[in-house]
Amino acid sequence: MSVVLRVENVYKSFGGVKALEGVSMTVNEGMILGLIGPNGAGKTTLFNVITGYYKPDKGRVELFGRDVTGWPTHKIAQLGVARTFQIPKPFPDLTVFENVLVSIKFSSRKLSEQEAAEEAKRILEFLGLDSHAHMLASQLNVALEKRLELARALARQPRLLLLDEVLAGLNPSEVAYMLEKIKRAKQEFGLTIVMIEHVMHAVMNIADRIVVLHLGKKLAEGTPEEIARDPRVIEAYLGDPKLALAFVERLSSKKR
Amino acid sequence: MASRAILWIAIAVVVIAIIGGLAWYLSRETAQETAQTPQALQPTGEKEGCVIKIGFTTSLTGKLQKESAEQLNGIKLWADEVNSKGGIKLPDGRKCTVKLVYYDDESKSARVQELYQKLITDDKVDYLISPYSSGLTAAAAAVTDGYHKVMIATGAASDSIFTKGYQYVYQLYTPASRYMTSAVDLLLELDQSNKKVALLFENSKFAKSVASATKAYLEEKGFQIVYEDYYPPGTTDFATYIAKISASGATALLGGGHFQDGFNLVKQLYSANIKSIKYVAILVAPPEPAFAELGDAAVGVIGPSQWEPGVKYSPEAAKKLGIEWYGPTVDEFVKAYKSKYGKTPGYHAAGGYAAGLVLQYVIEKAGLDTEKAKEILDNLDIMTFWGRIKFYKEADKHGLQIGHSMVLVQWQKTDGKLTKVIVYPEAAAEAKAVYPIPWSK
Amino acid sequence: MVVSPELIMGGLVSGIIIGSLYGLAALGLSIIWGVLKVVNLSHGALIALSMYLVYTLSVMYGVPLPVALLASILTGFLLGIAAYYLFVHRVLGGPELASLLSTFGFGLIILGILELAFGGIARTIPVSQHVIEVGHAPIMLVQIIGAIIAVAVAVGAYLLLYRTWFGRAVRAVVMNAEASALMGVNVVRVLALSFTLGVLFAVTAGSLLSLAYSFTPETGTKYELYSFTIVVLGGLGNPLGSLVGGIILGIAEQLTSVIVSGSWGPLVAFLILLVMLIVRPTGLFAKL
Amino acid sequence: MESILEIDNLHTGYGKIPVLWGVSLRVEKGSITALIGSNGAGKTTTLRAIVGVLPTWKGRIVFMGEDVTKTPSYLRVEKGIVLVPEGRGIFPQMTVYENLLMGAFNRRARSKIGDSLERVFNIFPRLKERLNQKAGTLSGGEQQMLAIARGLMALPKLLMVDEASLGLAPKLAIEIMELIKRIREEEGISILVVEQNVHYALNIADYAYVLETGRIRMEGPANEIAKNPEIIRAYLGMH
Amino acid sequence: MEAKNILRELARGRMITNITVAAIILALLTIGIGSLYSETLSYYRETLSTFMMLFSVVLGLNIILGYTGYVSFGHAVFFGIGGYTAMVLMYYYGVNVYLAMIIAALAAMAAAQAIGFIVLRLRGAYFAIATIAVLEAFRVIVSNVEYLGGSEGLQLEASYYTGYSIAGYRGQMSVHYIAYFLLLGTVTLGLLLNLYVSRSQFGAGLRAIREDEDAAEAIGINTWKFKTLAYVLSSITPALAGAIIAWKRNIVLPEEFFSLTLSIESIISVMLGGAGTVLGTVTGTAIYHTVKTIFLTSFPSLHLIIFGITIAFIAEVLPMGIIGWLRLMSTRLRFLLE
Repeated sequence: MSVVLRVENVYKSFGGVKALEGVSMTVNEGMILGLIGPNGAGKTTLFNVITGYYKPDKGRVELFGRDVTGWPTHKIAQLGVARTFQIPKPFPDLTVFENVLVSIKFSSRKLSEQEAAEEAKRILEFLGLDSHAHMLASQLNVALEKRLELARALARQPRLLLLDEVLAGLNPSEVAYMLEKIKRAKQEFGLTIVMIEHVMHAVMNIADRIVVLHLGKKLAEGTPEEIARDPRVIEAYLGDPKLALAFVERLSSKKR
Repeated sequence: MASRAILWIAIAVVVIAIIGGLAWYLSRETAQETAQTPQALQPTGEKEGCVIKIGFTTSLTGKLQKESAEQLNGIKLWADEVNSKGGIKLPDGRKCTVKLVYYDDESKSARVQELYQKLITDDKVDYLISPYSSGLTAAAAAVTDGYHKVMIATGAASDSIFTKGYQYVYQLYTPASRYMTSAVDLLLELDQSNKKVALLFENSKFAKSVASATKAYLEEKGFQIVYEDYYPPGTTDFATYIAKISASGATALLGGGHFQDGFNLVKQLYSANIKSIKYVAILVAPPEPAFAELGDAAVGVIGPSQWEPGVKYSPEAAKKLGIEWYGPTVDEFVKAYKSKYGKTPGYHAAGGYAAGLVLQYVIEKAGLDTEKAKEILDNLDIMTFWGRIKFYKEADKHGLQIGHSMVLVQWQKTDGKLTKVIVYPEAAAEAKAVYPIPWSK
Repeated sequence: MVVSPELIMGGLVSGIIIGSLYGLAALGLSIIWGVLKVVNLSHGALIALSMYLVYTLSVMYGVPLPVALLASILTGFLLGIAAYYLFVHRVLGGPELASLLSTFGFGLIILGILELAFGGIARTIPVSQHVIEVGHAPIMLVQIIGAIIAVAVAVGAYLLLYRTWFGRAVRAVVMNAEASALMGVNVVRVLALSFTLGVLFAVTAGSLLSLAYSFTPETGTKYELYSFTIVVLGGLGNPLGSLVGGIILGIAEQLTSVIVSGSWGPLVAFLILLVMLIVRPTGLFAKL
Repeated sequence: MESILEIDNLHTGYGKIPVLWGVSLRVEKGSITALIGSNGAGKTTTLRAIVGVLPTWKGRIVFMGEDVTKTPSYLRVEKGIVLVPEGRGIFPQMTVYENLLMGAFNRRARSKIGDSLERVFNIFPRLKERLNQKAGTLSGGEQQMLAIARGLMALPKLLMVDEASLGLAPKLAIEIMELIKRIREEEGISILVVEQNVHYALNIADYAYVLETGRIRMEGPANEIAKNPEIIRAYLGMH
Repeated sequence: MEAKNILRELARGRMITNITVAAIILALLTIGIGSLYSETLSYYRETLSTFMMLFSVVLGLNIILGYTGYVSFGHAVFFGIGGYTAMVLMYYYGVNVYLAMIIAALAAMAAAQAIGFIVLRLRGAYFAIATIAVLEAFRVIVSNVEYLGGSEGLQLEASYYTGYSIAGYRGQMSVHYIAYFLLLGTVTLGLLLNLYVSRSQFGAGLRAIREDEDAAEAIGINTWKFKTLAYVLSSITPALAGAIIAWKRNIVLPEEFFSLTLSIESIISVMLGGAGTVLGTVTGTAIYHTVKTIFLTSFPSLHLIIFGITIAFIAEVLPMGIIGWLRLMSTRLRFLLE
């Protein structure tokens, strides 16, 4: 299995506030990596370092075996990396259809106008957005906005997909819908996914491996089971080990 | 949201309606005025009634609005006088009234070209008068000359318009190259030893061209230019310029550009009280009556003027020169202007009237035949209330004014009252020039 | 011509005096830009308007000058409140273009009224022409008084912003409008008053400048363009920054005039602006 | 027991998108009430509606027996509803002292600044040492303390604290929680806390509401809620 | 909606735009040719020349302001650069106007590249102010450099025009006709450029930048390259118009060629119709030019006030412009009104 993403000993601070302090991790092809941690742990900062919005103060980022540290964002994107934003950033004055179409046009594929439109339609259908194709992106509600965010990322046919809290603010049925789509997308598009997520059961369910960040440092890494039982994680993340263990029990029993 | 938008639309409609109404109310006056012209056009001639159309643009808006308005007053006065006498008698015996066709050019050359085109091809005017200012006249000439339409340029002092090879454009104003030369001549007359001159002109088209001509003339006359600078248009503070003039040891200052900067320059110069400077001549500002607001600071300041109500041009003077006198005397013109507009005419107004007068002369001799008119203008040498009028006829500077000359005015205090008097040339002078300027004593 | 140290001295001093007035003119733009994030393109027109207010009252109606000045400033205050609700409130938080255009429209209305009422001829207010000479440069007494008032107003504005409840509320709104609302600040009122304050500074500057120089309706344009530079130089919303920025610009302009030629003066201003925008768009001094 | 705040069937949201679908809750006088729930459940929205920076679409907010549904937010603050916002919302370029003064912006609090400062320094002695420091240069924990202290300066009758433990190391978070508890004990102020960390919240609260997708799912005494396995469902959105 | 339907709608919208654009160009061409033979059309020829001068600047501005979202407040700088470059070539080297135009456009593009390098790193109001500063700086420089005529400007001799002729008109007389057709050519080029930008992948990238520069980077758009290219493209038609006008008017003056008024007029035109649409630029400029002419002639002394109210009104009530507003009203219109 080849390594898609390797982050080595990355440091990043903003005016004295240390957002990342020596974070390292490796993502293999075809896996879903969950990135969890309390708010302000540095998860989104890590995404921004990987995608080139921030240059790390120290350390390196490797994508598909190439050192991309300090590359501009668009070049990293062109390597086959797509991301969603925690606060969705659709192109508000473009329609849903146009949003996806723009993304297709700037993927590495060379498609004719007709093919691009067909492809856009396919992706909108895949995410159940076809009935909203002509709405302006600014008119969407949160749930649809998140789907559009995902649609635009998928439209790039990426090899690595970075999802930043795509489930936040969704109700349980919407969460279930999104999870389903993410799983199917992974299969259909042959994706490798890194996802930042707060909705614990989701990430526990879907991720192959989990990395826990806390105050800019990597606190733990392992399978969901391992993470759920790690007392440091429980302490940092949920507060009460007993309470956490109780739900881990439930979780395990439900899985079985 | 929508209801708010409707509210806004409603407010806007009301506001626009109010302003529209106001505009209509205010414009009524001018509308009536123009409405009078057709009445005056009633055929009074022997044979059949005819109308001669005189076209021009004027800057009702924009930066040239004020000067342009006076020029328009002058033209209107001329047209009214002509029409009240039943019109102009053509060589073929017809008597034709005059109709003024004019539009607002916003002080912009793009509009000028558009509108002169309209005047020629749409309104089919017979003769043209220029807009106010050299820049606009240059733009207009580029259109009119191609159509072989005679245009009398008034309010345009630039020399360069007349070096472009135009054949049908004639200048009434003394050109910029001679604008300040008489101020130099006067200085020579007053004090042979005053040779250190400072030049401080505005960095604008007109002032710059006056400056370069003046500079050449000064050098020719053996003056020493100890300081030379150009200030950006809109300058209000002259402290550092004055400091440098003071340090340069200049004994005379020539400069200026527009009213506002000339006004501020003199105001600050007076306050600075530079004893070494004995002679100050400023462009444009001094002939304006508003210059008197400077009070004591204005005393002794000299300025070139195209024309003043006090000029002494007369039929006798014409006779002395052996040329024809044409049109009203200076006093007649001033009186007529005063009775119509309630104020003394300045040179912009006089220039407007004179443009009409020249056209009247031409029409009387040549009727509506442009080529004949051109011939008459090329050989014209007359004197009017405006002064002598004679155009350069060779192709290299065709149409340039060579007969008319500037007068110099100086603000003087007589019996504690500030008055503007003509001090040069001697023939036209009302009083002797005060020298040196009072503050240097 | 030799540029003597004496002339340089004169340039420096007049630069400081004129610069203080530039700074005062910029202060209004700075406050509005800093607090409301609106570049007030009616700034120059407001400056011109106040000049004509002083003129109308003192010259046309013979009101004593100090009263005319105060009345002009008071009118500015009322106008500021009205202008906020008519031209600014609706475009706050929208695209820049909307606020640029609506304030520009407001400026045009003022200019139109001034053109209509007074025409293009320059007006002047007769005051004492007394000057003090520094390095040959004649510096008018009214300019010096103006500069002193400018410094006083800038310091006053500083104290207002840093030492009063209102000022703290303004700064709080700039830093975090929602948190300020949570402290019990009426945010809309603060915005409206800040705009009014900006207008107030503009008319104060205009009223003072009207005493030193003659003016036309277009006089404000130059101050507006210079104010952009000064605000970028001094930091948005920082009164002392505006003052210092104005003085820097004044000195640069006057020294250019002394050493090279006055006609290059404006270029220096725009080059300073461009360099600042690229090198340090936050200004030399901390913003509000 | 007397209630200081009563919310009845509150609906609100952002733009046209509803977030709360009829939330009703009560805060007893002198109690600590906790509002917990998963991310995006509408906890912060509820607090913002109570303090009035978000308009109420439907429903009623009664504070100390007075209907404040239509009262503008700055007047609600004056009546004593004070929110310590999520992310602290301190004024970074102001000094600690100025931040505290801003806390006492409302007219009722202004006259008692001297007393208030003394009380606040008593609870947060660390702030007194940093009085003239720019608030933006404080550490995360200190900023959170400052935010709460600033809230106290407003002389709240109801203090609402949104996500006080956010981004703090556990030790610090616990310290903050203890301070909140102490404020209730020493000042007798009614408190409504919103917490992502169930443990912290339930530990200090008397009574708790569990919010899920804009509706109250569950309520009860904090210790009972803590034991209820259903909370996991609500909090973690499990089915 | 089916993808096919979408494509059909798009195609229909493009056809409408194509037909409108073609009709406008044809109408202008007809009037131009007509004016060669009918004197009564001459006035319209001149009015339309003024209109096309503004329209050329608007078409350039729309690329950077409409599609890319950068409020260039001093766009007339390219009009000035074009005019002055052409004039220097004609005045000093006797270059004919056609070659001068091309060189002027190239010079403006080079200047745009250089200016863009400085100003395009700024956003929002800072960008707007910086572009004003650039414009003013150019004006000051030009009015102080003797080679460029300083404040007196440069003026061509009448003899310069002797070589030009069209349909029997020669020299000075031919200028206004030839200039009309040159302006028409510039406008056509501008419309084609705008159509290209609105339909190409490049234009899609610009729109993405306008909407959200970060998200645009994330989908692989080299935003710096794109916006620089947009700025360079936006300088072409203003520069060509500047060159033609310099030749037509035979004189260049600093304040007329580096004019803040022209910049602002073009912004208002773009805003009025709706930024970022081809039809919007046409509508906006046409309405602006007509309304202004009416205001000027009917309310000469009040036109500034009425204008101010109109501008503020647009900014507050119709910030998307007329076409933009129609597009917002329904998605169908969105495709039809490109």
